[in-house]
Order: sequence, then structure tokens, then C-alpha cells
Amino acid sequence: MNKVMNKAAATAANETTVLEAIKAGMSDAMDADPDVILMGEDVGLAGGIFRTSTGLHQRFGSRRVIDTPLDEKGIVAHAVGMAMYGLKPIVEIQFSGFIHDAFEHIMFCAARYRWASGGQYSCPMVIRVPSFGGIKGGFWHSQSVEAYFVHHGGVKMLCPSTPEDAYRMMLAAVQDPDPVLLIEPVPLYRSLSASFERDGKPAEIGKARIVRPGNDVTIITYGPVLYEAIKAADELALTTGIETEVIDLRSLIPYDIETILKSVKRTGRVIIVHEAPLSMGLGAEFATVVQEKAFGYLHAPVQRVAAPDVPYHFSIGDDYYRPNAGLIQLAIERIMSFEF
Amino acid sequence: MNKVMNKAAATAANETTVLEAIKAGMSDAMDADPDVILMGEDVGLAGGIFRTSTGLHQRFGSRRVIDTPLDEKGIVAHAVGMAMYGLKPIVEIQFSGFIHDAFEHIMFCAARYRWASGGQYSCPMVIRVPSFGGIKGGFWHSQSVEAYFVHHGGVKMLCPSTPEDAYRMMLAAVQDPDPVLLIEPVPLYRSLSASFERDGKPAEIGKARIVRPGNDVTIITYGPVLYEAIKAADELALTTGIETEVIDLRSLIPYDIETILKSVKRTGRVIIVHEAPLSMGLGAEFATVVQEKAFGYLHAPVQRVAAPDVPYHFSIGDDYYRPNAGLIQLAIERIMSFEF
Amino acid sequence: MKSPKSSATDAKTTKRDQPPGPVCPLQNAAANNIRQVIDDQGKLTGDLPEPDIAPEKLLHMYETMVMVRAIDDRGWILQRSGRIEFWIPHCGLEAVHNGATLAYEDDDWIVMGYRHPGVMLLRGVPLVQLFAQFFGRDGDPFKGRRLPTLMGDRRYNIVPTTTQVGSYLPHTCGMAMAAKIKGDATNFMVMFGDGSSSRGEFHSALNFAGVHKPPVVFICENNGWAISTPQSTQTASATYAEKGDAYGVRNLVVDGNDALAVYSVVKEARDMGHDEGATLIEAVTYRMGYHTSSDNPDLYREQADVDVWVPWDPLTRLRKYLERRKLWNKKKEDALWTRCKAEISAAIKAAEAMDFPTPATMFDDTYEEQTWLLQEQKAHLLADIAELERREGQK
Amino acid sequence: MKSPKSSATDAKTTKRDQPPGPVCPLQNAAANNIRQVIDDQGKLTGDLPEPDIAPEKLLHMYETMVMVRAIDDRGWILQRSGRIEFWIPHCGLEAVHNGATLAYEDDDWIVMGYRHPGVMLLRGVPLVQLFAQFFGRDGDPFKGRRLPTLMGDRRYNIVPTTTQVGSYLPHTCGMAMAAKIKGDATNFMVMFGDGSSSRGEFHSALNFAGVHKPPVVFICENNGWAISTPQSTQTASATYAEKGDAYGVRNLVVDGNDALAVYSVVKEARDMGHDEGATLIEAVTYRMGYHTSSDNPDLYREQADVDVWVPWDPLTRLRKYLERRKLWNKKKEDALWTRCKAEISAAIKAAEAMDFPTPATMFDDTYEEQTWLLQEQKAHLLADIAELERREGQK
Ligand SMILES: Cc1ncc(C[n+]2csc(CCOP(=O)(O)OP(=O)(O)O)c2C)c(N)n1
Ligand SMILES: Cc1ncc(C[n+]2csc(CCOP(=O)(O)OP(=O)(O)O)c2C)c(N)n1
Ligand SMILES: [Mg+2]
Ligand SMILES: [Mg+2]
Repeated sequence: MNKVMNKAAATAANETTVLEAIKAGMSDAMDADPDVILMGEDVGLAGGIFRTSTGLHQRFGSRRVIDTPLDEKGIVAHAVGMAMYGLKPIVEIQFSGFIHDAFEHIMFCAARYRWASGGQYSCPMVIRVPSFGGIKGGFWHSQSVEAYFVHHGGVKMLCPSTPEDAYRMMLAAVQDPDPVLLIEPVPLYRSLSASFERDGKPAEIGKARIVRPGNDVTIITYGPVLYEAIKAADELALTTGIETEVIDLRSLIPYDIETILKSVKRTGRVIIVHEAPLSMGLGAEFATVVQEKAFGYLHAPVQRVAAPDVPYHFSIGDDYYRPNAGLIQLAIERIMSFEF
Repeated sequence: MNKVMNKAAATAANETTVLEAIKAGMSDAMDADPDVILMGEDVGLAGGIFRTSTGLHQRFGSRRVIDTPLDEKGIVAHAVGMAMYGLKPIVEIQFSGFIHDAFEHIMFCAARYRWASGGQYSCPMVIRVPSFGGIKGGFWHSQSVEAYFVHHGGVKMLCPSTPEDAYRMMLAAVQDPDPVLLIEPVPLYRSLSASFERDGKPAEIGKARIVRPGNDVTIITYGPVLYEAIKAADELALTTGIETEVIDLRSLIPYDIETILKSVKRTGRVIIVHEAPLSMGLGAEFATVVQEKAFGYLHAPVQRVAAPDVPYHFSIGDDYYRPNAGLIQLAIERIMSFEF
Repeated sequence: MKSPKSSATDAKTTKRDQPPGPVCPLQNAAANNIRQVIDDQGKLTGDLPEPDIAPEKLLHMYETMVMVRAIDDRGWILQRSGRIEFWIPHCGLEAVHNGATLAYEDDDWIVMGYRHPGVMLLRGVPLVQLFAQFFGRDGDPFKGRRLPTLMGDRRYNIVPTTTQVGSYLPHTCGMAMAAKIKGDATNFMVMFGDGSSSRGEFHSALNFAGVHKPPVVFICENNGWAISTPQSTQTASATYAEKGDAYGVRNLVVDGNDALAVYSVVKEARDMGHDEGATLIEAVTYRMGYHTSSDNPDLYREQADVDVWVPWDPLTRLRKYLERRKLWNKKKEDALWTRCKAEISAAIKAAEAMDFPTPATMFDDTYEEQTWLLQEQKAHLLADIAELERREGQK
Repeated sequence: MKSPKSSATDAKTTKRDQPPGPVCPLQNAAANNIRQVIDDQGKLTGDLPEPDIAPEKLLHMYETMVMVRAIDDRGWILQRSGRIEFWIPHCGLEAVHNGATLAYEDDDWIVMGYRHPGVMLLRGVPLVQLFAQFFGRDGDPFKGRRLPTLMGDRRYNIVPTTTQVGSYLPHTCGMAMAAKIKGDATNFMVMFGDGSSSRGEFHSALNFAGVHKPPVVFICENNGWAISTPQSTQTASATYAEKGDAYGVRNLVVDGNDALAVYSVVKEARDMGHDEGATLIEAVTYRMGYHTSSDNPDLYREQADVDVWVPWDPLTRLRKYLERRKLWNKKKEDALWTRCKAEISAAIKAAEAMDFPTPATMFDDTYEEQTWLLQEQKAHLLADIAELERREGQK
């Protein structure tokens, strides 16, 4: 677990890591609006256990960068009240695996105050959820929890997989009038860097991005596993000529149905890839909607590549639990050779 | 909300209501095994707010029928420990809407102790979850929460929609070596009665039941809305001759894939009906699996009839939120007239 | 004060934790460390000083308490006759929420539970709006979406309960922290029941409050029961107030049937909030009625337990106090009741004339801006409803 | 006791809540109401009576404490050299879990956190099994599924932490309630950190414990920090122990670096559990090391804070006490350290020779009997892995 947390980023001078981009997003948001605050366990002097908030406490003081008691439910629940009163809290959940204690307050308080009060109250807040495996974290520190927050409306959910998206999605999340879950890609924090203009422009919520065009198969994915999908697609293009279109969904709620359908109607073959367990992962919803809206275009059933319905194994999970390029390639080959 | 809770059942002499069947199941389970206990808010002298445990406190005493503090997390969490030590606790969550505080303890403690301890510890327990709308309960007292508990393995989930199933599923749940959620159909508690033999035989977990055979469309459903589906099917058979097969799923985890596929391959048309919101409801998973495993048999995309992705409206929810026979009929008509 | 009929005939052998013979704890307030201003005869006890409240303000509170009682009487009847779906009684609990509300300014925020209609009335919410809420009609600012009595209104700085009891405690604490962060002078008060103290949210809120010292008063309305659960099953601490010690939060116990005492201790706690932080106040009172219209207290409590509270009726006590001060008399009392009943009848009539919300409104307010998915779901449902109505019309 | 290197050079202006100059609270134990048996020189303080422990038992505890320290030394090196993935130090915390474990019989159940390897060793778990767990190998009864140091073993009545800190408190309380319901004589003990007291689970467990009086001892290992969070940010109560009052749960504070004192108070609490119910014990100690191998304490604490604890090292104090009793000497000490190091080296060698679990094992133990869905997923994954390996082999 140590490696990802401490590894120094080998970053070119003008490049920013995902971690630095998240920090830049928070910092710029706090500069732009005095109502934005950051709250969580160890976010102050320690700068968060991943160091995503290093320096913010020194810059904005303990009034706006608040170390809390060890109480995830309390953190989210207090943020709900803060948001109702008029602040725009950013709260950090230390690891996605610890978010479940706050489940009621996210899905049934933050997500519902607007509706339950006939539009009178609202909860504009950002919940940062460091997620995903690949850090030898075992089943609590490697969770993909995004599927739990989709069953009814009221929250939005974003998942960046590039530094630029990390920065702009943070800004978008802070500015959004509704609660936003920011699913942060821990394994990319320090391993991925790129340059972008730190211009304060928020991402557009609800827009996917075609990362790799192709006409044979569509892969819909998000988060770190995106890079496995790209790798699989590239390799397969070389060896077999199969051209896979890879869509980085980016916005999970709402998701970009137009981009998905346009691609699907062109390729007729869809694979959804995610790190979360298979059953009732986001792939279930996307597969259902795709077959509903593009039934006549499909040459094969929509496929899912996902983790099995078991917890994330400490010792061998990073190797065998998450989808990797190899497993994705096999899925592509299978869907290409599907026959009725 | 009052009506369902107090309404006297118009029961024939030899008939048992769903509520009485649940009580009979608990009572027989407690008679058969001294390690079975019942725990929850107001389950003792008051007999539970729905009166599902009336008389049990008097029969089994306060050592085995335990009134707890008002703390759903605490109730489930203590039951987890009890189960690990060797009891078989049945816990009542007063209304499904209050289960969310116990989310972590259900999905990440009860469901995982066996796995996390390499098979050494286990949590055989029953969580009773009075669910569904139709009682003028508003958004906390009418929730369908079953979709939250499917994303990974470790728990089982049953949903009875007849008195006999209520009785036998209770027995099956108590005897199962793993944690079982019993999704209880509140609106049927007193409105539905039937006779069955109180013979101590548990239901077989994992088996669906074809409630109404038909060759044109398959409806997969569970819970009280089953009766709306039957009504829709019957009416449509009369007016149009369309014969709808209605499957009562009964066991939600694991579900009966064989019965589903056999029906689907015969009808080629599938509608999944549930009361829970559409997005990431169980329908998403079933639709995905069906199109995956029976793609070549489908004449139309798998359809879902479900509540919208908003909370349950107190004032008009019972009329317009849940799927009803009319809405289901329209869906059947649509799928029958689907053209590529 | 009427207490609900209850047959104490059938022996309940398994009855829990009955004291030898029921005694109202307010009777020994001093010994029980329960702060008081007046006794059961409306006489000053000499414990807390008589609060300095302008007579018209005081009378307005009393009149509101009577109106609140009258609403409960009528609410129960409306429920029993099937005109409203559900009722949560508040008879006997009028002193806590009215006394506490009076201690706050209109700019202050109040977060309330489901037994506190006086908060709405004291803030000036029209009576008809309350009944619109009970009936789930359009006149309810929450658009008929919530169970009867689960009220609030942002225009009056009143936040409704979340319905999960206690879950709104950390929300309130968060609001108060936010006001402090923003430099606002706003004060906050939140009411919750004895049972709610068992939830993790109580723990979260009190703990954050101890550390962050926000201007919030937590009022635990200890009415003796959480549905059928008495204090001995709820917690082993002697009082709910002393739980504050575990968090370094100032705390005390007050006579919850003494509106003047409630006013006094809440006012003091409110006024010191921005300097000293939070206070936890346990108001000792009693749920005279059913838990809700779905309840049956005969199953778990004796009528005798209830009866000892009758002489301590908060209305009677305050009336006697006002009479002693010559601010009130029998004639005014009778006129007040007549007026309350008439106003209630008028409000009912107006509320029942209002429309129910339409299905289309279900989809509003999920987000500030509706997502494509909800737009699609809405269009789909409305089209289906229209089609079904068309067919219905053809029959 | 080594304390981690830490540069106190750069001024940390925003540093929180520093007392004027750091003082070890154990120095004024009496004034702080911290129960003690021995002082820093291993002399009896006269506060708690000297416990009556058989010499061989006492020496076994001391030897285990040294082994535990030696494990921490080596664990840290293994992590820093990349041979294990992660390490959670327990240096300085040996007295709490070893003293407490000694107070329990082998039939009793212990639920532990992640800084308590002595529990395993005192119960007789082979050292190699610990290292198999650290390395995630087959010799771990939990099949390599958990982070290093998150141990337990049902065969020894040791339940592992859930990893979410504090979540196992109500589980333990439930186990103890179950034993009482079943009429078993089993006793229970659970260890958790100061930070964990903020979670709702602490509230649930203590509240149920107060009401139901199960035979459980809650041991709050107050090591001064929850990662970077000091007590003043965690709670405003003066001690963690007194939180027990809020639940009617007996409580006290003990010197957590005095294994004899820990033994004494835990033994007493254990022995009274079936009659009197639960006790909450706060053991005051200090986290000398990093929170975990991912931590950097330089960011939030001064070296001086750590240094005041060095004279109060639990090993040194117990050794001095044993020397006073002529049960120990320098020769034995040196031999012990040599033996510990050699045994650890051997255990490492044996553990590293073990296999890693195979992918197929991931699917076991989700249910007692695998569902069709998991069978399908397993078959699918194993087939894919085999195909990928086949292709890899062809290259
Ligand atoms: C979290 C949660 N659990 C259960 C309920 C069901 N319920 C409604 S009121 C109530 C009792 C509350 O007792 P208390 O807090 O003392 O308030 P009171 O009703 O006595 O005013 C219960 C259990 C709920 N609303 N919320
Ligand atoms: C519910 C939960 N939140 C956050 C974490 C991450 N985390 C691991 S240890 C720790 C600090 C625990 O502090 P304390 O309880 O005092 O125990 P200590 O580590 O000091 O022994 C935190 C926040 C966790 N494991 N569980
Ligand atoms: Mg109460
Ligand atoms: Mg600690």
C-alpha cells in the first residue's frame, strides 16, 4: 500500500500529476469562493493521507481546512448541514472503503433535501472518494463503490482519469448546485501526469470522451482501468486489425447517452469494463439501456468485464481481481466472434 | 400509513395472513432451535410496530425477544457479533427506510466475515426488512431497498409474496449458514391470506415460481407488484389473447437463472417489473444477464417497468409511483408490437 | 389534559422496569436536579428566576400552546375519521417547543422533529399551511411529499426533520459550524426525542459540537418513550443530559412541562452559544398520547403511569401562572378555545379545497436542473398515464 | 526504545494544541487519576497493589513483549526494503495488549486491532504463522486476504479487526451478549484506539453494553494520535474513559505502559463481567512510531512530544521491575534478544518459502456453499487466465 502513497512522481517540469491537479482544483476553488471549505480526517497539517491537500491548511487556515474526528458519518452529515446553510464543503473520505457509514447521509439526506423540502433546501457539496485497487490495499483500501450511489436521483458522480479532468471536475463539482461524488483514481495519483492550462475552467458534467476511435467494438469504461482498455485495444489493433473504440465515460451521473449510442450504432458491439464487481455494477445499467435503445444495431449481446462478486484480495487482488488488458482482449475477441 | 398497520384481516378460519405466517415462521424456528433469538426496536411487549411478533415475548421471554435501543446500526452490528459467537439472530429493521445506517455492517461485515477470516467465522443471521409502498407511508416508510445489497456476494436475499412463502422463507433464512435479508411485503401483511400446512419445512432458496404460464411474454417480478403483473396479464389475455408468463422470482440472491432462461427462450420477450427505482434496480442486472445468455432468442429488447428515480411521494406515490396493472399492460403491448 | 383511554385490567406480567408506584419526576424536581420556574399550581418555585418576558409575548406563547393542543385534538379526529392518513400526537409536549422557540429570534434557525407545530405558528406560518401539509395538498411548501406533521419552511428559517430520527442532529451542528465559519450571528436549535439519543448521529453531533463549539442548542425532548421503549431499555445513564459530559458539552435538565423554565434555560444557552459553544438540554416531559395513530400504548404501559402526569399539564400550569399575574381569566380562556376551534375548522376547509400535487411534480427538485434521464422518465410516465386515462374515458 | 527520527527544525506555526512544554502524563499519574503499579524505574508506586502473577507467567509475558518489539523492528525493515507491502508499527504499545491478554483465559475471546501481535503469541500461535500473514502467503489462516498485521485465528479464540476502526466494538458486545444468552462462562475483551471512539459504533456498543451488561471489557488504547489527529481534535472530553458514564458503563484510566497495571485492572474487570457487566478502560500510552509505513509524523508532531515518552518505555519498566525481583538480568536479556532475532529470521525464511494463494481461492468462503453465479464467474476467470498464460507461453 505504501508504494502509491509515497512514490515520488517522475513528472516533467510543466506536467501535473493527478494528485497535484486535484489539489490545484481545490485550491483554485477555495480562492474563487470563500464559502468553499475542505473537511476530513487528517486533511490539515498532514495534508491528507495521500497528500492531496498538502499546503492548503497553511494557505487557508484551520477555519477553512478542518481536521475532523474519526467519523465518516459525522463528516458527511456535518457537511450536509453546512451546505444547507450556505457553505460549499468539500469533504474527503480517506478511502472509498470507509464511505459506507455515510451511506444514509449521502443517498437519503444530501440527495433528498431538495426534493423533500419542495426545492427549498439544497446540499451543494463535494464528496471526494479515493477509489480503486492496484495499491496492494486489500479489500477495504481498494474498493470501487460507485455502484451504490446510482439507484435514485439526487447526486451526481464524476470520475476523472487524467490530470486535466481531475482539475476541471473538481471545479465543476464545487460549482454544481447539487451534491457531487468525485470518484478519485488512487492508483493514478502519482503515476500519471500531463500538462494543461490551470485556467479555472470547470469540466462539463455529463460528457464522455472518445479516447481511442474505432469501428469494430465499443468499450465503455471509466477510471484507471481505462488504460488497460486502451492497451488491449492498441495491441489487438496491431495483431488482428480489430479497431476498438474506447470511451472514457467521465461523468457517471448523468452519463452521456448520446456519445454511447452514437458509437454503439456504428460498431454494433459493446463491452463495458469496470473494476467494481460484476453484479449490479454500473455495467448492468449501461448494458440494459444500450440493448433497450439500440437493440436493432447489436451484433452481439452487450458484454461486461468486471471484478468477480467477491472482495478485493490483498495478496493477489492486484493481479487477478481487476480487469486487465489481457482479460479485456479476450472479451473483445469473444464479442467479435460471437454468433447467434 | 395507519390503514395497513391496523386493518383487521378478513381471514377465513383456516387461512393465515402474511403477517401471521411470518410470526409462525419465527415461532417455529425459535421452538426448534434455542439459539434463535429475535431482536429489534419494539419487538417485545409491543410485538413490533406491525405486530409481526405479537406474543413471542410472552412465549420466549426477554432473553430471546430483545427490545433494543433505537439504533439500527447497533442492532445489526450486535447481531453480527451474536452470530459469530453462535446464536442465530433474527433482527427486525422497523421499516426498510431505516436500514441504511446498517449498510456497512450488512454488506461489509456480515457479508464478509467468512471470506475475510478464510472461512473461520460466519454470520448466520436473518435481517427482516419490511418493504414496499402502498401504505401511504411517504419516502421513508415505503422504500424498496433490495437493490443495494446485490453488488457483491456474501448475503442472500428472499422476498415472499404469499403467506406460505413467508412462513417457509423465514425457516429457510434462519437455517441458512449465511446472512439472509428477508424483504417483507408490508402491503400484503394483512391483505393477503391463504392456507398452508405449518409443517416446519423451509423453502428452497434459489427457486422461482411460474405463477401464471404463458407463451408470448415473460414477466419477471417479485414482491407485492406481482399481483399487479398478474392482473395485467389476465386482463390482457381476455382482451387481446396475449398470454403472459409471470414469474415470481422469490429468491433474489441467488436467483433462479434456469427458470428465467427457460421461459425467455420460449417467449422471446421479457419485461422485468419492480417497485424500486429504475436505474440500477434489480431489473438492470436481470436484463443484462438475459440479453447475455439468450440474445439469439430475443424478439425485442428486455424492458423494465419500475418506479422513476425519485423518492416515494407521500401524497400521490401510491397512485403514481409504483408500477400498476395499467402501466404493466402498456409495457406488454409495447413489447408485443416492437419492431426492429 | 385528556389522556388516552387505556385499560389497565389485564395483568401484564412481563411489564418492564416499573417503579414501585408511578410518580411524576417533576414532583421532586429539585431532588432530581430538574430546573423549574413554576410548580403545578403556577407558583414560582424559586429555583430558576422568573423570566422577563413581555406580557404580550407571553400571552402569544400561551395562546399558541392552546392552539397547538387544539390542533392535536382535531388531528386525531381527522385521522380516526379517515380524512388524513396519519397523525403524530403532541398533546402534553407543548411547553418544550413553544418555550424554546420563544427564546430564539426569527433570524435564528430551528430544526424540528414531528411533534412541534408551535414552532411554525410562533414564527407566523399561516394555520392553513399546516393543514395543507397534513392533507398533502398544494398549499404545502413541500408539495405534499412528506408524512403529516413533518413540517418546516425555509422562509421562516425552520428546517424539517429528516424522518430518520436523530439524523438531523449533525446536520444542525454543521449549519451552526457554517454560520461560525461565515461569521454570521445566526443561532441554532434542534429538537429530538429521548430515543434518538441512541443513534450514531447523536454521537457525531455532540462530539463535533464539543470540539468545534458551534452556536447550537440540542434539546432532547424526553417524553419517557420511544414508541414502546422506556428509558431503562434505551440507555443506562441516569439522565440524557449528562451524556453531554462525554463530549465536553455543557448540559442540564429542565422541567419540560414548564414553558417558562424551558424558555429561561434555552435563552441562556442560545445567548452564550457564539462564545461558549453548544448546550445539551434534556427537557423532561411525557408523551400523553399514542406514539402515532398506528400505535397502541395499552400493549406496553399502564394508565397509572400516564395519570400522574395529568396534574403537570403544561397548559394548565402556564394558565394558572398567568391568572396569578392577572393576565388571564376564564373568559379569555373560553374565548381562546372558541377562536382556535373556529380557525382550525376554517383552515381545514380551505386546505381540503386545495388540489393534490400532479404526477408531473414528482420529478421536480431532484436536481436543480432535471437530468435527461429524469426528463425521459417523466415523459414516459406522463404519456402512459394519459393513455390509461384515455382508455378509462372510453369505457 | 527507539523513537523515529524527526526533524524539529522547520517552524510549524499552525501546530495545534501544544501544551507549554511536553510532559508525559504518566509522570503525574496520581494527579491524572491514572492507575499504576510501577513507576519508570520499575518500583511499586503503591497505587494499585502488586498483582499476584506466577513468575513463569510473568516472564513469559515479558519475553513476549520483547519478541513483539523485535517483530516491529524487523517488520519495519522488511517494509522499507520492499519485502512486505505495508507495516503498522506497534513499538511502545506492548504493555497494553500483552498485559490485557494475560488477564484472560484461553477460552475467552479477544477481538483485536492491528497493533497487537502479542495476543497471538501469548495464545500460542506459531511465529511463522504471523509472518505468513505479513507476507500474504498460504500459511495464513485468512489465506492472504488481509493487510499485514490484521491477524486473528478462531482456533485460538482471537477475532481480527474489521479494518474499519471501531466497527468491531458492537460485534464484540454482541458476542458477549450471546454468551450470556447461551449461559456460557466465556469472557470478552476488545481493543481499539482513541480515534475509534468517535465512530458511531463506539456509541452503539457502549450503549448496548450499559443496558444489557454483557461480560466484555472495552480497552481504549489511547496512544495520543489517530494518524495526525490529537486528542483535542478528536474530542472535548477530558478522558476517553469517562465517556463510559454516558452509558452507565464502569470506567477507569490506566497507565498503558505499565503491563502490571494493565493486567490488574483488566483482570478485575474481566472477573466481574458476568455479574456487573462491561468496563471501559482507557490505557494511556503513546505511538512512538509512524502511524503506518505510509505515514510521515514530521508533518504534524514534534520530536520533543515523542521524547518525553522514552523513559516510560513499557519494556524497560517491566525489565527493571523483574530485575528488582531478581527474576531477570542482563545475561538473560541479551540471550532473549538473540533468540528472538534468530526465531524471527527463521520464521521469515519459512514464510517466504510458502506459496501465494491461487486465483481460484478468491472465490472460496463467500458463502458456505458457492452460488451458481460465483461458480460461473470462477470458471470464466480461470479459463481466461489459463488462456492468457498459454499465449504468454507461446511467445
Ligand atoms: C432511524 C429511525 N429508526 C426508526 C424510526 C421509526 N420511529 C419513528 S419515531 C420512533 C421513536 C422515536 O422516539 P423518540 O426519539 O423518543 O421520539 P418521540 O417519538 O418519543 O417523540 C421510531 C423508532 C425512525 N423514524 N427513524
Ligand atoms: C472507519 C475508518 N475510517 C478511517 C480509517 C483509516 N484509518 C486507519 S487507522 C486510523 C487512525 C486510527 O486511530 P486510533 O483509533 O487512535 O488507532 P491507532 O491507529 O492510533 O492505533 C485511520 C483514520 C479506517 N481504518 N476506518
Ligand atoms: Mg420519546
Ligand atoms: Mg490512536
